[in-house]
Amino acid sequence: MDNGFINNNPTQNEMPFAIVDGESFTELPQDLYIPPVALKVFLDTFEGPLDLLLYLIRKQNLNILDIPIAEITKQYVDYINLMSDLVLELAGEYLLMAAMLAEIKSRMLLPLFEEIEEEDDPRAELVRRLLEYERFRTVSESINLLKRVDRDVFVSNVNSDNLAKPMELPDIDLKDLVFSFQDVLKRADMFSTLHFTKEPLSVRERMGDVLETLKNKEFVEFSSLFNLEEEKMGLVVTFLAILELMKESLIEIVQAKSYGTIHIKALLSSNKK
Amino acid sequence: MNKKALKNIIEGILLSSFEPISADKLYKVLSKHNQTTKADILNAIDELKDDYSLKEIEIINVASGYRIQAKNTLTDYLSIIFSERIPRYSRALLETLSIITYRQPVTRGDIESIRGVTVSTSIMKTLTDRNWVRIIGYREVPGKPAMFATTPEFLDYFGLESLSQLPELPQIKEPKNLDLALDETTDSKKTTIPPESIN
Amino acid sequence: MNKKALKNIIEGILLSSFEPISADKLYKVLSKHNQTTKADILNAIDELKDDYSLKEIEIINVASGYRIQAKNTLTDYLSIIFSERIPRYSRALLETLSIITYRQPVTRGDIESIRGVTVSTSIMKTLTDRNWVRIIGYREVPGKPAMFATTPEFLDYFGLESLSQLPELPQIKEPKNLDLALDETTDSKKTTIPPESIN
Repeated sequence: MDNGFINNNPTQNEMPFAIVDGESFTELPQDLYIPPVALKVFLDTFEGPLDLLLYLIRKQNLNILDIPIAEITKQYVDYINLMSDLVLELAGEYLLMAAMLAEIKSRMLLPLFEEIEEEDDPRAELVRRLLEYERFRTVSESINLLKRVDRDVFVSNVNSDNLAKPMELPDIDLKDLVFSFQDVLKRADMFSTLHFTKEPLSVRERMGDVLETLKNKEFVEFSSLFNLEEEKMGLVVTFLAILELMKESLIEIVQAKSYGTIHIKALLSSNKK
Repeated sequence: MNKKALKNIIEGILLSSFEPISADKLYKVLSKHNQTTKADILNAIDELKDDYSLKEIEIINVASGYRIQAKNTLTDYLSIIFSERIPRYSRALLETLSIITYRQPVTRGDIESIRGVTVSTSIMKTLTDRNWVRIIGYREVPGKPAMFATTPEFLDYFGLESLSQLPELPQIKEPKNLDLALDETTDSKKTTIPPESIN
Repeated sequence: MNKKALKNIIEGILLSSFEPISADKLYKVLSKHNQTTKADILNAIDELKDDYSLKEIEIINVASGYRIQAKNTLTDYLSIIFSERIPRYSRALLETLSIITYRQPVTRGDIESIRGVTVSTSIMKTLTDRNWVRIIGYREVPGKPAMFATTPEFLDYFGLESLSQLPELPQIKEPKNLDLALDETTDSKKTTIPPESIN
């Protein structure tokens, strides 16, 4: 548990973070150089900036209550820079931590006047968070080692499919019903601010209209499906209806050549015997 | 390996598996750590079969191997236990039913425009099959869509006398308030809350 | 109902149920069809426990009731046979689960502030889908965030009867001590950190 990583198999030795060209990397090299492929895997190994910081601190056997902030900040930032150089996508949390470290460092550079000595050590908050996080990280390792079903414990699993058990229907709680309606209303509210619910034209309805127009015809010109007298919203609904019909494979859209006329054909009518 | 120990191990393995396990597989697994033969294994299974003759479980032989299953005599008990973990209705079904309840009579189109998604035919079928929802007429618009409403059985199911006893919605923002509202509906029927949405 | 018959039925029910069953539930199920008491049921379970002492199975008590499981001695065999169903969980999931366990009820925000990273939706979904974690209410602050807590199924999964059986959360140094330590650091700073290293 020296580096705090959980191995799936507790008896196994430290797992390599990455294997590149047959060589396995089990720890951060001293010069911070890691082949890019490995670095990506390395980053994935950490559960966030607190985890990375704890790793850097524990790896060097530093006292968490007495972090040499300058040194740790340097290492952390080197690491972050390296990853940005490689254009790896860095979670914002890592950059936030870099900023926090820089701030602590700068505050510690201030000359020590009497008043300031009365203040909390600038590192206090960081130390508190690191210690708190470490508690849960440690306990999660213990939980991972607990005997659990299907890994260490096998529960009796006698088959009773042979029995003719009456098919029971699910129950509903009145509460669930009311909650469901509240969810519906909440969502409807969201839509109404976007002015969707006011729209009287239904895409579904228009899909029916379009199919009706296509009925018993070979091909219909795409543009003829639109009623230009309708408002813009009506045209959009027609368009959405056509897309939806396409998605449901009820129609076929054909364009003979680029920029040529688009034709639409109902797939149902052609299948009819 | 002694007979009794072998029998107990085989029993433990078979009891842990929902799927049948073949004698070959048992042999493969057991012979790794023990001195045993296939004949020993078959013997042990026969003995187990005998042991179970007075029990409520039995070992049967199916195409892919042996499995232990519950005897028919357990049907009554197990059906009670299994019925308590029947799959729950989907959120889509609950929402559909809630819209029909609070906005009845509604057409499928109404439900779709409120929920923003298509109402599946199987949901409507489930609701009508359970006799919670029925068609009470057809709207006088093109297509004559069916209008759905809840049934008296639906009210019975929830122990309500009328729709007006349903909790009024705007009041309920907190689960706490809902409990309160539900208590009011079920306990003191005199406090009838006329939901403005139902008319 | 005679003792032996009762014992066999209870055994059959426990073996066939995928979830643990409490004595109350057994009583509910059994008393529907038979003359029996809760004491009879508890007696029968004790006798079963005795019967199993020489077998490779055992009855254990977890949060939601009794269950029959294979003894540890079978783990080697069973983990080979069922290797494909061994679940694996990420560190992120286990850390999230630990925070919910020891700090319940917690919001996603609480979890995020301890872990220092966003809690992924897929982790919360896995935890709720597995029924280890559920929403038990909403905190009375802006946004009304959901509060999560663990379920009895979570304890069942780890073979525990109550949360108190979980490993203890490591103690953090008292804030007083922390201040002290930091004071010491401040005092000795000139010697421990050479000025040139701060730049």
